[in-house]
Amino acid sequence: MEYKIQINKLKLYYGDTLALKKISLNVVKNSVLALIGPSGCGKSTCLRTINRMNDLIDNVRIEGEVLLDGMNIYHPGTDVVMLRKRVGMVFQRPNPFPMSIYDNVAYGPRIHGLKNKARLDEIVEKSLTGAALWDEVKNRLHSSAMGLSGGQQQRLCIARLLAVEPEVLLMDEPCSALDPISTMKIEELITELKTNYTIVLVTHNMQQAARVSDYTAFFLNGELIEHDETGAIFTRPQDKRTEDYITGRFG
Amino acid sequence: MEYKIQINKLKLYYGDTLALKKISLNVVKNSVLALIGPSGCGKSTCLRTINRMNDLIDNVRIEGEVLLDGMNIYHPGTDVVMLRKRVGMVFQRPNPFPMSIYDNVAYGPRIHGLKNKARLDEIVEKSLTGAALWDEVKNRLHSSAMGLSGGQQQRLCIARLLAVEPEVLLMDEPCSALDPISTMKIEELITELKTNYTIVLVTHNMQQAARVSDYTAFFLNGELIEHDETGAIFTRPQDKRTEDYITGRFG
Amino acid sequence: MERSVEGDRYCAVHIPLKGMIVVWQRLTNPRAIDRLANAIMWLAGMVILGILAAFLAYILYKGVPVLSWNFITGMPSDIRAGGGVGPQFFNSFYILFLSMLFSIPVALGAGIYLAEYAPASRLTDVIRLSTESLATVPSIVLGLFGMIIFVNMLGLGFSIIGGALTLSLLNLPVLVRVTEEAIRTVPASYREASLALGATKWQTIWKVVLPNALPGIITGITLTAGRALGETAILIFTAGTTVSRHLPDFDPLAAGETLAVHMWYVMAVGLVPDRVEIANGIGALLIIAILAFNLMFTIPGHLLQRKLKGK
Amino acid sequence: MATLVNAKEHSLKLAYDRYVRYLFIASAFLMTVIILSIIIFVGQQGLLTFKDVEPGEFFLSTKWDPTENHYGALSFIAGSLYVTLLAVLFGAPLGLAGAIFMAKIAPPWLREIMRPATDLYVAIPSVVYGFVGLTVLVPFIRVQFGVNTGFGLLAAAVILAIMILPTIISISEDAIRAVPRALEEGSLALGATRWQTITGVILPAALPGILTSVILAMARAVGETMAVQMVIGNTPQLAKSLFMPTSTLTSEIVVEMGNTPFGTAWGNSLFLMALVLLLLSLAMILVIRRVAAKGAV
Amino acid sequence: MVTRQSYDQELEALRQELLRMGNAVAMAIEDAVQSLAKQDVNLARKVIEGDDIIDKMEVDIEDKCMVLIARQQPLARDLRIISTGLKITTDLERIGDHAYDIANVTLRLAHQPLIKPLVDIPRMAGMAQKMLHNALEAYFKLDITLAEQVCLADDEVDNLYQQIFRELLTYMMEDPRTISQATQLIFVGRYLERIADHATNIAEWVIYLVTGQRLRKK
Amino acid sequence: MVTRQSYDQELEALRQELLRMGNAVAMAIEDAVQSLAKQDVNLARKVIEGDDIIDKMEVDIEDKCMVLIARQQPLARDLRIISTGLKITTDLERIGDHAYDIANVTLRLAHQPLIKPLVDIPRMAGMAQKMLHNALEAYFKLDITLAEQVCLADDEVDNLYQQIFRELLTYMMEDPRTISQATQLIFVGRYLERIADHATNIAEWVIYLVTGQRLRKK
Amino acid sequence: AGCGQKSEPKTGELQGTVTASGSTALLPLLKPAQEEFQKKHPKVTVNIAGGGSFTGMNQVAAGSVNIGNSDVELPPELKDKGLVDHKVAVAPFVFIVNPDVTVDNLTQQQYIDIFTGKITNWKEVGGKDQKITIIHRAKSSGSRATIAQVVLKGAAFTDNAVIQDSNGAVRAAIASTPGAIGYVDAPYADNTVKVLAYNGVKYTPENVINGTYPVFAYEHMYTKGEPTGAVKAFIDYVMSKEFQETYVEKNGFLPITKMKK
Ligand SMILES: Nc1ncnc2c1ncn2[C@@H]1O[C@H](COP(=O)(O)OP(=O)(O)OP(=O)(O)O)[C@@H](O)[C@H]1O
Ligand SMILES: Nc1ncnc2c1ncn2[C@@H]1O[C@H](COP(=O)(O)OP(=O)(O)OP(=O)(O)O)[C@@H](O)[C@H]1O
Ligand SMILES: [Mg+2]
Ligand SMILES: [Mg+2]
Ligand SMILES: O=P([O-])([O-])[O-]
Repeated sequence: MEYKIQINKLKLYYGDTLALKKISLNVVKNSVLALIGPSGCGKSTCLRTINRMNDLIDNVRIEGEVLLDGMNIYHPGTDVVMLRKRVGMVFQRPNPFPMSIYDNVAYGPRIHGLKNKARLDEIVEKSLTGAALWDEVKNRLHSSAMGLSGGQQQRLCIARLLAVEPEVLLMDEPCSALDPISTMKIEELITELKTNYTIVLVTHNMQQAARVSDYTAFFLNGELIEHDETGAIFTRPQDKRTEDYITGRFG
Repeated sequence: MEYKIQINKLKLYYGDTLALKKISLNVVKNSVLALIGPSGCGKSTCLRTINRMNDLIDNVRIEGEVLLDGMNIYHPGTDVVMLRKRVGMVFQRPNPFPMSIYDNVAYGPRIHGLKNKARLDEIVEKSLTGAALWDEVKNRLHSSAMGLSGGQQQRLCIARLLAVEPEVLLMDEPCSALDPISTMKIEELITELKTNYTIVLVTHNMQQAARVSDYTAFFLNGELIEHDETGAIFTRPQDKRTEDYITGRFG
Repeated sequence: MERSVEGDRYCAVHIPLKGMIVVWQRLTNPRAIDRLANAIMWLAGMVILGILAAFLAYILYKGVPVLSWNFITGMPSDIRAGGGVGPQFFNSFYILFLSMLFSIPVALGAGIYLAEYAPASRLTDVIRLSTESLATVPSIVLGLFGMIIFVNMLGLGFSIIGGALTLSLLNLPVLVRVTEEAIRTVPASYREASLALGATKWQTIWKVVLPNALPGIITGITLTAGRALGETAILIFTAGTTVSRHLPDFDPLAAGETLAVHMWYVMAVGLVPDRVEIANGIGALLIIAILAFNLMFTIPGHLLQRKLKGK
Repeated sequence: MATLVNAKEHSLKLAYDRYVRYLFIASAFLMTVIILSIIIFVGQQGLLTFKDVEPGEFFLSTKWDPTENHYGALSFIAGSLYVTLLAVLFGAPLGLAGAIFMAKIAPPWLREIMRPATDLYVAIPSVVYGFVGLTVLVPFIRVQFGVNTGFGLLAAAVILAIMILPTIISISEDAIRAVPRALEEGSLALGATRWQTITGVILPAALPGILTSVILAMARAVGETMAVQMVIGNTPQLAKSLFMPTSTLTSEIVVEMGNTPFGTAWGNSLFLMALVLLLLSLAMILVIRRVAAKGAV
Repeated sequence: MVTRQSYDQELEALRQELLRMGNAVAMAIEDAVQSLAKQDVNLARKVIEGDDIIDKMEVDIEDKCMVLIARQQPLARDLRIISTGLKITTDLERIGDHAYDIANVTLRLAHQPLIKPLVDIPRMAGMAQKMLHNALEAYFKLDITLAEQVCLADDEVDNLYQQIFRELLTYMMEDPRTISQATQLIFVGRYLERIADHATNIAEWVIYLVTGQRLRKK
Repeated sequence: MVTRQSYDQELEALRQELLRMGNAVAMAIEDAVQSLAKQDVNLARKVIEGDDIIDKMEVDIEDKCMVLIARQQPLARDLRIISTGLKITTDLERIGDHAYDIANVTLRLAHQPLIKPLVDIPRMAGMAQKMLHNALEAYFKLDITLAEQVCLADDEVDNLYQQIFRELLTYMMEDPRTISQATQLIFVGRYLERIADHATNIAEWVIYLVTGQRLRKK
Repeated sequence: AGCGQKSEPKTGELQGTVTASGSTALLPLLKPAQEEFQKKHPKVTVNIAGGGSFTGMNQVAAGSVNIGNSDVELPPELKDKGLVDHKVAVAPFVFIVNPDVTVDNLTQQQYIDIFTGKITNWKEVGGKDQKITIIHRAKSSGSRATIAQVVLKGAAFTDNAVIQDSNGAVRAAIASTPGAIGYVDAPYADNTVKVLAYNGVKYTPENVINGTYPVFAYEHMYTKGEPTGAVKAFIDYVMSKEFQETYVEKNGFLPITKMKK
């Protein structure tokens, strides 16, 4: 089993408060890892350490290391912009840019310097297809992305990500703002994407974690309590706290 | 079986579009009725006809009748303010007023003219107890309600409602903004409340409907497709569309 | 007998009392209060519209008859009646344009800094406090400052440029605030999305944040411009009360009397026989110009917004 | 991995990103430079007054007679304060009512009219306000209240009240609108009337914004020059009634500045008044920050 | 501590109902074996009639499990409680059936003297009953040790069954008149052996319920 | 049309696995009865060894059901697919056990001549197999009519069993040497009768699966 | 100015820029002068700004303008800055009242009593029973200084008066306020107000020149050192007979040329 991401003894402080307490966690290449845990346990924080989105917040201090393909992304010389290109992120609420569908998807390639129209067209089609959206939007590529439904918007955001050819997809509760039908579509999509990408998924929805992930990690108060194959976690968790959490009882 | 609410051949137009298509639906006294259906099917609209919250929207036109204890609430002489006192409403996001916990609960009795401090104290305690919140807040009744957690805020909103002694509680996705733990508490609360109140609950969460309701009504495109006991709806729905919806397949 | 006196007294006291109670009950009945308050709010709304309408009607009624092509484009005369306000009209917009030219880039820069970069530090606090303070500096104080610095010390004299620079001081804080607010209303999610795609911060600002903030910024600029167009106190001390002999004169060192200043001038100092008409005409001209200005900028702003947000 | 990315372009991009930020910092810092130079400049000139004038006299005496070396500015300071407070007293209720009306009561089409209308208020030049005040309001007051001149506090306050309306209306309206609709529905759903909802829930929730609008309006009022100058009478005396002509800091400065020798005690005292004005405004800023900070909690 | 009060209550109710069914079944065995030993036709009839109740209990429990799954999205132990509920109820129902079968044997042998006083069969019955009882107690107390004991006890029962079988075969060969009766008694042995098997199944389910681990069968 | 593609695939996979198990079990019966009729020890051994595979299949299916419940929050028909899966697998496993038992009888009778050529037992086996086959087909095609036929066929098998039982009893009484063998054959009959019962159970579950209605037992 | 500078200057043709600032009282005089002067000299640009007498004097002393206009004499602080005084016109002042005032003439003493606040009702000076409202200029005003000097003889104005910042405003305020009295530069007295006689002498230019009407002041233009070039030409033009006798007089000021020293 090849690890795409290795988190080693990661500590993260917001100011003086320790939000991640010596987390060690590996993510197998081309698998889906779900992070679950109660609100405020550090799931999003942990996720955002992987593409250094935490850099945007003042007062964050990090100890330990996060390896991407064996290289520590917190090494001082790391090119964060390049890192973020490799490790893409999907957010809780769909956040397409208020431009056309096409421009949304072309945004990434363009900022990375691609100007060739034909290449762009190709990438846009490929990415939209990869995000299972092409058929729905191919006839209105140049109308505004804001006119799409929530679920379509979220898939557009995924397409936008695919367009920059990332290796890892981080998803922070990508379905929490969506209706059940759209949620299902995104879940299906995640299942398909994992053949080519390594995916880390934060979710509040236990069944979602159960449905789409290969591995599940349970966080509590900034600690990693349990990390195992998903089937095992959900039918026979080892830790009482995991059991209590996933069965909705809470100590 | 006594019906608290009877909706007869209700049609509701937003401008020219028909949002509720001849709905007929009865709500048994002291039971929980769940309204389920895909986004935009008219659940909220239907719910809001019961306390005439739709009055706030321009351009709404209504045909048919809604009977509360046998009296048509759309009769021209209806006292809407009094109706809303009898038919309380809990919203999707907790919306406590930005005042102290005490004042939140006392707000209703006060606007209805109660000034006696002792009586108010009593009502506040009773309502908070009824909303399963008393123990958590009794020592900080006079601190701001905004300092409570989401789940506590939602229970506060329920307490605020109980303080005006309604007969019917309308709840529009009361847990959709809450984490699973808080959701569970609210669900428990609903189960307790139904001994004294008639509850109509809109939810996107099939399992929630399954868990807390006695009856379930499935809406689709403004139509009432199926209405039955909850157990029956979720294990053996009669209509293909209901089955497709609750099993997450959708035509 | 006694009883009837008592009765009278009873009536005398209690009937009005009863009436008062009824009135009081009416007044304490929430629904009655609701209706009453509703009426009062309507009244307030109408009063507000009424005052504005009165002002506009007054100004336009008096001023519009004065307006003519000749008035709007003609050279002013201090001697004979029938002079125009052409140079003043030109100066008004030229000064406005220059002041915007100076203040908008700085305001954008500062606004972007405050909204996008500003770390939670002392320095940021100081800058923000400075901006807010600058916004409340009375214009007369700015006028004094501008006169001493630009007119005297920099030796620009009473000139278009002196006026424009001083006016910039007036506009700057407002524009900074407007820009910052407009930028802040751009959802953080857009920024995160862009950064997460590997865009640099500047790319994010330039490609995503600014285009989205643009309608807000344009609205803010329009409002600021409207206010600047009517500004008097500052310009009397900095742009002077005469105009260039040429029309249009783009020399920034030319004398820069504006419409508003000219209005003040003819009312307070001028001896020209048709001074009242000129003042009235200027009033109307200013109002019409500002209205046109608003239309010119808000409509494209709306269109832009619609284009961004999708139909 | 780097099929999309050209290394040279990429590093250029990163450099660009770094340098453009200094430009922004410089712009932002310019604000501080400007306000500091204004304060230093006005302050330095103003404080020179105390070479010739006792601070006590300047702040506590109402005798303003520079030719006789009396530099009591109390009546101007008081005038500024009176006028401002009165303007708020008149303008705030009306503006607030207007804001409530616009935000919660007016039908949509009327709201669409009222928004640009309030913006137009700002666009009317203050000379025009003064002019209308002079030709309409002053005679009106004189006739209606049977007073001598009609110039004075009341006239100035009324004109200012009108001038601050847009500030109060637009900011209060924003604040009221910003109150989540959910709160309103929450109240209505308890059986409250609309008015009970407005007073019981919406206004308290919007209070920080409303206070901010009032204070901003005060800042605008205290700094307003031309319009006030035209109707207040500019008499250096402490107003004892609404109808007494009096003087404010701004009107005194604008009336006297041009004809006053720069660098003399007289000239300096005008700068000192400007400084006082500046400090008053700054004080209001600090108050607004307080209010806003409270609202944020 | 958050509790999912009503959910917990329902789960507990499910367990209780299962235990009630277990008790009913245990009682049925007891009665069936008693009726056989004492040739008590009435008791046998009671067992036969009681079987309907047990069958109904099974259906009810299954329904309850289905509704619980539909309503509560059970996971981990909750899920195991419900799924073992579904499984154990099958075993109990089968045990009930065997009691019914034994009671039928009683009826068939009602009017003939027993070829010999029943000794081993009641002993075997006692063992099977004990196993069932222990399995139910293990279920009640979630006691794995007890459950493991049940699994071990199964071998003893099997041995006893072999012994009984051989003995009865001997009887038959010695005296063909006993064939009919002995065949019935062999069946009874066989039923008891099956009962013990089912008790073992239940015990295995208890182990799964507690540990999440399935025992390899056999 | 939204599909829950992977979910549907998993459900289908579950059904397929169940059918595979069903086929394995049917094959086991076939082989067991064949081995008995032909006294084919090797075939019997194959059946006995095969039982482990069937048992493992049961565990796998049960696990799969558990994981499906945990992952997919099944409702309505999906839920019924999974829960009937859990139930049917038990029945299949029991049928497999009975095939195993029959194969054991083959081994026991391997070295003695049969008291008579087996006729009724293969016939009964054929009927039971047919029932199982039909039940599985009903499950595959969700065909209630077929399932109902299965339920009706059970009585025939019961009658045949009674007949075989009486016949063998007669043999035994006539010739005590046959006792040992006849007893074994009676057991085989009994096993086949149970197999038919289980097939009936499966058919009942199919009806439940399709209609959501439980048939009253017996 | 732009185009003027570009064209090749003809020899001898005057060119350059003249800037002047200061007294607003001089504006109505100098703006016509600018208008006419620029017509004569197409290459000269004249900028004239108000700002007040002291603004003008300060600025000319500092060198930021060529000419400082003032209606008062140099203050002591500026005496040693080398400023050259050009008296360019005589500004007569008139007392004006609201047209409803029935009085036509007041004596100097009556003016003194009114403006120092001793007399507060028109009936005390023969008018109807009506309160007197004083509307005049600010303390720094040159006009006010002139009145204080010429009429009040050093007595202090009462503070109980309405102050306006310009002649036009004073006139407008008096015109609309019953019982109001004040003073303005003579040119501002139009038919919206009534002009009072001074000690029985009506204001006419002749009465000023012949010395019977003493309420007047000189208007000054200061230059830093002797003026040269365009500045000199402009001042010369203002002082010229042509300008003085047409525009100065027409505008209601008195030509400096007519005054006897
Ligand atoms: N910017 C921040 N500054 C300070 N503390 C923070 C910040 N962001 C998060 N935290 C704290 O760190 C902890 C972990 O937060 P995080 O957002 O990672 O939780 P989470 O598990 O994603 O919760 P949720 O499910 O609500 O999204 C929380 O206690 C939170 O309050
Ligand atoms: N104020 C309104 N004006 C016009 N149409 C409206 C309005 N509110 C709702 N609708 C329309 O009426 C239909 C029903 O809306 P409703 O809000 O009742 O749906 P819902 O079932 O509650 O959906 P959701 O689950 O998203 O809350 C939708 O098509 C919606 O677009
Ligand atoms: Mg999070
Ligand atoms: Mg809704
Ligand atoms: O959207 P959920 O309520 O299922 O988390």
